Amino acid sequence: MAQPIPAAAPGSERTLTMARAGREAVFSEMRKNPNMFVIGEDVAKLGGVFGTTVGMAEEFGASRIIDTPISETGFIGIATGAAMAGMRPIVEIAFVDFIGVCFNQIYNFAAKTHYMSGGQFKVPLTFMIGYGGGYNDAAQHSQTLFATLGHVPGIKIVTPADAYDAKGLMASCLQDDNVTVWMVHKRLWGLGWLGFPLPKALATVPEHDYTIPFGQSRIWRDGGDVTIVGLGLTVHNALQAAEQLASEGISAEVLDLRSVVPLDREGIFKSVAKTGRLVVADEDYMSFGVTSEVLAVVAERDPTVLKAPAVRVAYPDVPVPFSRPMEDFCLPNVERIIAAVKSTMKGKK
Amino acid sequence: MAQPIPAAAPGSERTLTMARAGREAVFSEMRKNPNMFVIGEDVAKLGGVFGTTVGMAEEFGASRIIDTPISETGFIGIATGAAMAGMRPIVEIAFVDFIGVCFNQIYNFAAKTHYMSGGQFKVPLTFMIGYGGGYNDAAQHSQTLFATLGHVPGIKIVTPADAYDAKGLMASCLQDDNVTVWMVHKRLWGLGWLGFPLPKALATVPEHDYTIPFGQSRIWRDGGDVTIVGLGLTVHNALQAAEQLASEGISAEVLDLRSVVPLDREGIFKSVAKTGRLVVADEDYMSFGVTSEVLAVVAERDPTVLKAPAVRVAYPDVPVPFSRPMEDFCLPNVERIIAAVKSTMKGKK
Amino acid sequence: MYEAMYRSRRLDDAVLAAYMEGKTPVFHMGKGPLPGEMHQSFGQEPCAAGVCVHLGKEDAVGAGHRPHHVAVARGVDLKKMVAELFGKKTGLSGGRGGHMHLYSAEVNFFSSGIIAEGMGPGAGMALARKMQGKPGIAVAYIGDGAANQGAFHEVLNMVGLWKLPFICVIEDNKYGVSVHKKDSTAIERNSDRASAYGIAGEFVSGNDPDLIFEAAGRAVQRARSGQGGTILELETERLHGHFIGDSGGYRPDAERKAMKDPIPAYRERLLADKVSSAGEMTSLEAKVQGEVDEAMRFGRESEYPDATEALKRLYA
Amino acid sequence: MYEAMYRSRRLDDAVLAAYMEGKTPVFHMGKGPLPGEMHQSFGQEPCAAGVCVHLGKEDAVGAGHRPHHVAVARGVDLKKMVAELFGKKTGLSGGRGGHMHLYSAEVNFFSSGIIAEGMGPGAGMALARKMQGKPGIAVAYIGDGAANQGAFHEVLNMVGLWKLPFICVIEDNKYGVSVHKKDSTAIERNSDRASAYGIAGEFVSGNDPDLIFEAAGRAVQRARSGQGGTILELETERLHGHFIGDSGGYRPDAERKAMKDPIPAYRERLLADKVSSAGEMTSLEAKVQGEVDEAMRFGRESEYPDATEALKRLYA
Ligand SMILES: Cc1ncc(C[n+]2csc(CCOP(=O)(O)OP(=O)(O)O)c2C)c(N)n1
Ligand SMILES: Cc1ncc(C[n+]2csc(CCOP(=O)(O)OP(=O)(O)O)c2C)c(N)n1
Ligand SMILES: [Mg+2]
Ligand SMILES: [Mg+2]
Repeated sequence: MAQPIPAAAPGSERTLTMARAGREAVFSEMRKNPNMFVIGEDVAKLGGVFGTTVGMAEEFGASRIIDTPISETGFIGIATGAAMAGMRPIVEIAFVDFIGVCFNQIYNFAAKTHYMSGGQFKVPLTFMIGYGGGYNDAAQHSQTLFATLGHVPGIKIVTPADAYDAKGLMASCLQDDNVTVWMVHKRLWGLGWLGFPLPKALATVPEHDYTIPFGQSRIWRDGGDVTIVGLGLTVHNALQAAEQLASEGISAEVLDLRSVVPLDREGIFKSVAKTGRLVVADEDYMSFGVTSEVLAVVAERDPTVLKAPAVRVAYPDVPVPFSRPMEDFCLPNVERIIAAVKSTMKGKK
Repeated sequence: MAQPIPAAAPGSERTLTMARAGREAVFSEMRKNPNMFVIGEDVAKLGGVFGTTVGMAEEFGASRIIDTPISETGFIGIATGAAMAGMRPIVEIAFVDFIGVCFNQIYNFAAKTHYMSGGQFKVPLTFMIGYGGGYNDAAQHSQTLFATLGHVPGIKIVTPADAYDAKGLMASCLQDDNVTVWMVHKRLWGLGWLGFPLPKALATVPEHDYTIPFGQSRIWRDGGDVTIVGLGLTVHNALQAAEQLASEGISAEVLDLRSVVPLDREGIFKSVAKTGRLVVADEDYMSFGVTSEVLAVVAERDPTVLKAPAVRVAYPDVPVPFSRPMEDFCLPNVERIIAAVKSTMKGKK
Repeated sequence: MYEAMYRSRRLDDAVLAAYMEGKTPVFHMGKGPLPGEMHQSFGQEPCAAGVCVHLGKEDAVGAGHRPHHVAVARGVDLKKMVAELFGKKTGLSGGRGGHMHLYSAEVNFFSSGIIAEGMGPGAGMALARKMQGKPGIAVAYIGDGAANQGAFHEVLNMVGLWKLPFICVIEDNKYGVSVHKKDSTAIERNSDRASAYGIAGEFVSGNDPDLIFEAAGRAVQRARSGQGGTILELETERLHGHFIGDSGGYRPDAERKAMKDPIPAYRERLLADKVSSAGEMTSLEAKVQGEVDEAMRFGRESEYPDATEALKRLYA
Repeated sequence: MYEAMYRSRRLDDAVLAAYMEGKTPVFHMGKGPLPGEMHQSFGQEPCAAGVCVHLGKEDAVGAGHRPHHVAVARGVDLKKMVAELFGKKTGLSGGRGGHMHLYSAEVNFFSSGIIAEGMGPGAGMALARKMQGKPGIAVAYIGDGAANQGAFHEVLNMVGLWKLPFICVIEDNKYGVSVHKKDSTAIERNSDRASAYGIAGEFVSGNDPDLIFEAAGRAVQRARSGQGGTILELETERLHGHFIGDSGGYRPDAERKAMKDPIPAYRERLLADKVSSAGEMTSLEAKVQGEVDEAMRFGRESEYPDATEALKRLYA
């Protein structure tokens, strides 16, 4: 169920980027757990292509922050075996686009080993993965692929929309005894090379450790006319859309899934049952995607709660074009969300 | 739109298994097109683990029926390059479960090259892939993964439910200038090692060549109370269920998707708009799957056509267990479909 | 070693018989008490026995789609293993795994059905021991066909780079299903590929348990003493088809006729060399046969799991 | 060769300048007229020029994520290429591809951004020529880091097995982003890995255009004469960061100071050896500079594609 965020102890907060907040959780868990280590390309000397591991090699040494060859199948397999033998690997795959070279090792072995072994072996392994476009990185470095990972069983997948969730969800992943995937949109992260992050992605983050339960969506904004479901960057698109819609007298509720797997089906349905209208915004491809599943949840629980057809604002089923006008046309932006909401309001008033 | 099957010229028909019918299309296209060749594991000397290429090495020789090392990424990449250079490769991957070792070469390169090159390069490449469980082959040899392939853009995917469609859809794939995937359920195929195929999977098949358009569903049975959507083996489960339901006075329409991509959205909606009830049976995992997309189609077009919540009879989101009682429990069988239909009929009578 | 070889063989004999039950007249892999694909180890027993005899409790072993002989030589509980083949609740994984997915945490053993997929996890278990400062090495079994899969290359490069205590055993039975090694592999000896990874490579011809034992001893010694990894390529023989149901019709008759069964040959040698007497041998064999019979009975008679168990144990 | 090297260099200079427009004060890869990741070829020009000069129209070339020097040496239309970098409708792919995905069917050229992903397609183009009985060979460019990706192993085994007319050029600039080759690769020379595939392996040190030209000539000759494939490993230098924005702070100062720019050096040699006069040289450079300026202007001034074009050309 969707829950408000608990307030942090006064005085123990700072405003952080998602990158720093997520890193803070990794530092904290690494300090607590000597069996935890980071493995991936460019994580040691460079500190991660996205800065996820800056400062870690210095503190934890090359034995726990391991630069690898460009051999994803190999080092994911190695990380999985290490996890089966008592370690707690954190595997960085900079771009989700790359999972195609190592997908077997993820879904056929790592994700299934606990089940196939009847619980004899645990695989406490966390992936840190970046995704998303909107900065002209073209067809092989801009994908989202939530559903590609979410469709195969045995993996828990989260994606934070702000720094508070970045830290809490990272801690939840690192403390979990299963294969978990912490995915973050490159444009939210606060990378050195994508300008300033969205202001709303920054958040006041408590210094103390805390976790956020899997499968618990977050209501960023209450509303009565329509539910806009988003995750990651689309939460911020939805919030902007909601503000503009408010000025036109339309009250939109913004629900952030936070977890792709497990999915907060109750939370989605409860909100839609309340508002009677549904728009889902997602940067992943449309078909067989996150938007499909969210609509299906309503259709199989009670389609009569819908006062109007639900609308999907997803990435169309085409590769990501390089050229700016073409990519901008495909992205699930504020304008498309507003238009979608208005289409659900037709007839009303 | 869903269409009835055109009758074949009288006298030109035989009753064939899907294996023989599909093979017949391959032979015919191979004879017409010297640039067409088959590449994969065990396709030459063995004639395919599933007998897909029996007799071809003898007729076309080792230069056009090529046994490969167990190097899927390698030979799919090679087939793709050959296609870009004017050849028309047919690539066999016996079990869809294996795509994890070569998925990048499929979705990041083969499927996107026509688009990324602005149409300069064509990739006329057809995959022949087997899928499905129900014979205790466990977690790594029983998957269906329609949605894994269907979620990424640039690939057309079909799956026949009988011998007539097996030949026609194979011909359509082989004549298409894009990456196409011909997927067949192992238990329908008529393999040497899975007993007799279902009688309904056999069909009278014309000797002459014919194609079946992509994205055109097939109505196997007309009905007025409920639409049961299936594909591949679940079409036959649905037909059995429909018969039993008929004896109880429930009239079920059975719609065979035939294409996963492109999906016959009009056909699905038209049938559901007529019957007012929807059950979707699919052996692929439930979440972010085929059942999700089919329900979404109705929810986004007009949820008010649904007189009852739609029901998904999918494979649950767990790996395929080896043990028979456990696997049988998970499969989308006749009993589950009947129960699902009845739940949609509640209240009515 | 003979005991492990003999145990595996008698197990495969018993499994073959049980497998055929209910699958005739029309062969249907999904029927009978032992359904599913079944890749047996007839002829490859020396590769398992000669290597695993060097291993201790702290070591780890990964096998592939043809795991029986390796599991037996590793000392996986025979009753639980057979129960798993039958899909029973008393099986290693309570019936969730099956023949290609045998896991035994007790003895750090696993197997998996995707080609070369066990290479990384095996090497990862070796890395874990290194990181934890614990003794122990890891061995991963693959076939000659698997040596052309990308995972082989990626993992062995890291084994060489990080000097992992890891042995890649390649069981060279000359075939990957129907494809002969000369039609799949550009060079004669996969052990020569070791030079691409800065690790040791050894080839043992003849499917000879004693020669395998010696070469494996050297490889294990290298791993334990920090000298790093080895590709241990073992010439062996697949006496049956790829799986039960494959007649192997693609193999030349001459080649088939020339196939030698390593077990009777080794038995004779042990007798000839007076390593053990005919009496000892027969009683050993009787004991092993008894264990196998007992395991088969246990597997058969155990209960099936509750169907709803299918939905449990997805997550820890 | 000098012309191709110089053209690539002046192109990269112009692209670098245009790339920085609109990206300051806070660097944002997505801003400015030339957005996206930008991997340039400063220092690696000899690897492209020395090889491609041997190729004819019937041959095929595949490059990776760092494709500019290869595309230029291969003779990809400069105006269309620059227009593609700007994402314009006059670009090679009408703006759909971008810097990492340069395709030119005219000259059988492609590039792609996933490591080692071009190996198979390159070898496949070689196979197609063989099957069609047409002349022509294929060359695929990868980096030193890419040689540890599984595709490298799988493809080269088939190149050896099927004797494909294929050359794998490895540009050894010693780094994969921030990871030095000694931290990624178990052995010193990737060309030595050729022995694992039964193909030829040659290493050329010094980033010297003339030595590269000679070695490439031998490799091309082997491919054309049916002797099969070659791993051609070329020592080279990445004079800038991995992509624009990477300061390369992970590289030791000494190493950076020792970096030599191959272009001025080669220019001097040509003058010293009287291959061409200072006059010829300057007019050649002026001509090339003119072409580059013209191409940049063309790219800049061309129109953007209609946004709705994004939904077209998914299928043929
Ligand atoms: C990635 C992948 N591709 C194909 C298969 C199908 N397959 C199972 S066993 C096998 C042959 C393996 O040959 P080899 O490695 O020599 O082992 P052997 O069967 O001879 O013991 C193949 C192709 C698979 N399981 N995984
Ligand atoms: C499969 C895959 N993994 C990781 C990356 C990210 N990546 C892009 S370039 C690069 C380094 C490549 O190094 P090298 O092959 O030596 O080429 P260089 O950049 O030195 O020219 C990496 C890791 C990728 N594109 N694809
Ligand atoms: Mg073999
Ligand atoms: Mg490099």
